[in-house]
Amino acid sequence: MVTTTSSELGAELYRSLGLTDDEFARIKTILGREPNRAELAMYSVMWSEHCSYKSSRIHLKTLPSEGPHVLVGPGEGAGVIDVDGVAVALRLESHNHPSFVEPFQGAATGIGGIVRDVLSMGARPIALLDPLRFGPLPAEQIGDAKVAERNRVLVEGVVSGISSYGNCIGVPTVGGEIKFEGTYSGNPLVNVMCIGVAPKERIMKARAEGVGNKVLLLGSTTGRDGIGGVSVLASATFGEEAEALRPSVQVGDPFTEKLLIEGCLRLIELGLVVGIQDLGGAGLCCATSESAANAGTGMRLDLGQVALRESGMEPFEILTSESQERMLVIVEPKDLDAALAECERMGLRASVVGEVTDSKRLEVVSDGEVVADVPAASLGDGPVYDRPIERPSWVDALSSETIEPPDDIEAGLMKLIGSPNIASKRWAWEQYDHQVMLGTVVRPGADAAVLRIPGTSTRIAVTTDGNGRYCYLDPRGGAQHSVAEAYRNLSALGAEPVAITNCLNFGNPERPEVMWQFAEAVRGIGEACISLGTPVTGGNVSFYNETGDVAIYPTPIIGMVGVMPEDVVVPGPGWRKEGDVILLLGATGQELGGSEYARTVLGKVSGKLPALDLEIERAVGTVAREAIRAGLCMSAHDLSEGGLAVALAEACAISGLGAQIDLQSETPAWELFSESASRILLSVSESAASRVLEIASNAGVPARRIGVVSAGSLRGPGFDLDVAEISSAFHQSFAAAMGYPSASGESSGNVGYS
Amino acid sequence: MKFRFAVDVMPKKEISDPQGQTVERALPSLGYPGISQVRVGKRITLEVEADSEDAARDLLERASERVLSNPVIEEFEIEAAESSGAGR
Amino acid sequence: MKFRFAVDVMPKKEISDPQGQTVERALPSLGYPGISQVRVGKRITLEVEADSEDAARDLLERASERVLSNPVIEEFEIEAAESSGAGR
Amino acid sequence: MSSRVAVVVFPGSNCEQDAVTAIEYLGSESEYVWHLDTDLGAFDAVVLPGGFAYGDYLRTGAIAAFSPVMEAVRDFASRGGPVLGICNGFQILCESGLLPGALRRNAGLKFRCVPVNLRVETSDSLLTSEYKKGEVIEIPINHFEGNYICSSETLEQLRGEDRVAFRYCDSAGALTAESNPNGALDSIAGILNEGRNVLGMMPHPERAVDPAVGGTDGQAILRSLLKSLTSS
Ligand SMILES: Nc1ncnc2c1ncn2[C@@H]1O[C@H](COP(=O)(O)OP(=O)(O)O)[C@@H](O)[C@H]1O
Ligand SMILES: [Mg+2]
Repeated sequence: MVTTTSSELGAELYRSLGLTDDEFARIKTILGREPNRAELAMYSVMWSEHCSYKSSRIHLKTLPSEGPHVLVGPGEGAGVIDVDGVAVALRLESHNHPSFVEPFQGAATGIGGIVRDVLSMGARPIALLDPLRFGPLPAEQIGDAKVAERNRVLVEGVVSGISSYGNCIGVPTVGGEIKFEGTYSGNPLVNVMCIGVAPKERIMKARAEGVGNKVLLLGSTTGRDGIGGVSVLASATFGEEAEALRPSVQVGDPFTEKLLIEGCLRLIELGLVVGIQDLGGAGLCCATSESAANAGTGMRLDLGQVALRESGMEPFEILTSESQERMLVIVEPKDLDAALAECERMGLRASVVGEVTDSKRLEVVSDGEVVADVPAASLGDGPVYDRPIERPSWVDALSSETIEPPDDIEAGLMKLIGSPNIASKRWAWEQYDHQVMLGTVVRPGADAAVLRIPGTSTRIAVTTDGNGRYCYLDPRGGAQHSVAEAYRNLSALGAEPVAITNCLNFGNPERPEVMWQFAEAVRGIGEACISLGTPVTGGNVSFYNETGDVAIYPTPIIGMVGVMPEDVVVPGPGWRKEGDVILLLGATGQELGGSEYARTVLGKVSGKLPALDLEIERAVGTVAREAIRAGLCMSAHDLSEGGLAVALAEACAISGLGAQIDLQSETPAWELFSESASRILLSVSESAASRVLEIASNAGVPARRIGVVSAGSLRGPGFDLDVAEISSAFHQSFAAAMGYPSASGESSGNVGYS
Repeated sequence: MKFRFAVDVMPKKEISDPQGQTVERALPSLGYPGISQVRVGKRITLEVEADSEDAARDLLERASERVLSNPVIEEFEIEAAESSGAGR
Repeated sequence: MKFRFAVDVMPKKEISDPQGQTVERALPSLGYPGISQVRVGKRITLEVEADSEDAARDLLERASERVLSNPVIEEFEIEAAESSGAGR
Repeated sequence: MSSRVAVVVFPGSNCEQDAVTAIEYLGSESEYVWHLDTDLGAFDAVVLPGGFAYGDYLRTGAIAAFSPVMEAVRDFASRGGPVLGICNGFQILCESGLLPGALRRNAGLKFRCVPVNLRVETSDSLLTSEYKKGEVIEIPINHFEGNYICSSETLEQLRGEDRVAFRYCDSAGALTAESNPNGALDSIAGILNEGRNVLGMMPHPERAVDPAVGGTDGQAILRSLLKSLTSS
């Protein structure tokens, strides 16, 4: 029997744990008594925003999650889609705050977490992507030099952390983004995406089936990591000492992660696994209660069997510890010895920490005493809030501003192509092993990555996209644009987009303005996904991204997967041959609101977003796909930030070839810098041009010839730029802004932390 | 004047040290039993030009805090180098 | 009985140390002038279970020579831990 | 019976599957050997693949060098059997003393995953016989610790005995500072043992076998190895 003295659990205590009076009352109703310390800790972490999605749930429910490819939708460790008979798992998650506190370890452990999510589906992780957002670098000379230097150190640390962890576990990092805006100086975004594969019939779920089955804890020892939130519960005797022992930062152990990957997959392959669950937020408490609740069973957990890293840990600490590199596996008693022996052989720590019961309760014992006893499902069945929403008035003021294009096209173009936002991120992705597993057919640096799916003749294309600036000006429209851009990126490789996952980075949901941004963005994502035929397989919400009380730009990141037959030759973004004809699919309007040009050259974040017609987006993508798959395209590149000007310059910088452009327009500057949506740039051989134009016209998609590929320079109305100049700006600016003047990352190097 | 120092930078007590743990788990099978509490850090030896040892130490103290160590996860200690021979 | 030690592993004198050089080059611009001869090595702290300090040191000597350092590029030195506080 | 290649797997290896795939692409077979195994009797060649054995903790290759299997590899090599160490495998061979020298942190202090040009310095070995001396090939590197170093006597020996297998170079075959990706002594990318049957190299030939994912310039190394089996 659990005993509690109600006096020790005053209102002050539960409130300091983040529980409201109503929530506490609800806990008492569930238990029929007062919770004890350990139970209070369990509810407080499980009912936190991070674990319970209590503010976002009612909105997320509206997202379309069904489609012909979807095998497992939202709610599991990762979404799973069917790609040519093989299960492909995908998931995107944030690790923003830990990465701000300690960029290297924060980003590293972020990779560890997302990999275990995918592993928990029984899938082998095969690719990582890293959409990142930081404040401006010193080179941009926007804002405070000291802050800019700190931003640079953050980029350096995050990229090193991803490199260190991802490379060590042997999962290639094949894509991502790095973008800079002032809003992220005090709150960078470190989102990470993982893709995994498994035979369809081997997809696992977090279910603790089978009364009497054994519960195994695999991997690292359990320490006092990540229990800051409930540390007020430390009993007075341990209090001070424990405080000193509580790490503020978790250190990644990629070696143990690699052992976990191989160990778990091996146990699954041997048929020894009934259910499997990763330990993430809320640690053991979450993994045990969730897997029991999912199966309608209960679980008895003996804390004495948990391998601890430190002595004197209290039950609530063991239960809520977020120590990294741990997995929970359910095995039948008859398989226990085999499972333990296999772990031993592989050098993976494993201990039996509990047993599945029919009580539907999570019973926790320590030293033979029951220290917690709660209905398993109640922990995951937290409160749900419909938080107040209010459209802020500044939105209208901002969007009514107008933006004019530059008079000096050359200066505008050079400034954009050499800005850290646009310039090549080679300096970062060269630090990532993007080749291991021999599956990377299209490497970083293109519009998306293309990967083999072993055992099939199908390949997948993957990209991450998000435009916080657009979402700040118009969260619903901006979110639609983000989905559309991802769709366009995949189409530009000839892939058919089939599903998305997402990570929604927002401010404090208790503020009606932020909640409005959130609701609008979710609505926009849902609308776009329905129109584009890409259901939402899952996602992650990161609230409370604020500096002081200023929220970051609302930043939904979309991770999208597309498919294509293996015989499609991906043309790539760079020109191929002099004399090829340059075609532009899609129509261009005078639309510079929220544009890269407005931000980087004019220093403005304002205006009305470009119009977006999702049916047109789909049609443009379809035309590009058809032309690419028919082998008609020599190059293909989507238009997004910086419009046609940047797309042309990139095609030159990547290939070393030039272009002779004739826009047949009175207003070439508008044509070049406008960020009108739904456009793709193609180059085709002279003989193929008419066929591509015909495909477009049959589909009702505007398409026109805008020039030819040439040598040496990028030339057109009002501009004549040396390709070498464009190329060095594009290839070297980011490395230079990071303090590595030669592109190779070979130079002096930087050190220092603060 | 030049003063020689060594700066020892170790992971903080409360921070886990996977490297040390892995070495510790491996050592017995390599034939070295009975070794525990392994922690792996950095040792940096250097010379400081200053008017006095105190001034040198003072500068180094600041450099250690800001550059040579990462105060979020590491702690450091400065030794006058005479007490150590390695790497001189 | 348990004995505490620290093993300092430094790059050999005659071998260049790119990491040390990079730190050295960076320090002046970060506001720490006058620091030279920077060399970056490892410090490993640990406990050895043995009957006597001599036996412990002996075991550690062998482990350091074969495992904790690479004699091609590094040299090591063993200190009884009382002379150091970091990382305990 | 077709000859067999052992691909040794240490805890934390991560390129073992790639080695198997590449060998298979060239029409041969290979088999994993776990680091605790001590018998290589059934094999005709041994590959130590790339990756991060023991996470590269302490020093790259340091802990793996003491794995039980390494005694068997030593025996196998001393009997003249072909042994190829790729990247982490090269580091392990150096740490275990099967090859001289050591691999330190890249001079630029960054991990690098890039294609590099290599000049083939000798075709006189079981593992480079399919190349022409002086040929320039392109193979990716993928490492943080590839900066080769050894004593001046060792260097003399390596040069004098024609034991440098590959050097980093530019596309024309010239040894320049810019084309040395990690600061390696004398631009050394790969070396042979005295018996010329053990090759350690930092670049990843298995990543340059299938044209769909990285070219074909690495094929000849694996083909040399496979040929040495059928001819012996
Ligand atoms: N952090 C990163 N990690 C890996 N690859 C990256 C990263 N940032 C950029 N890339 C690569 O550069 C490509 C171009 O980036 P970007 O211009 O942001 O893409 P988009 O085409 O979506 O505008 C990406 O598709 C990716 O391959
Ligand atoms: Mg693109």
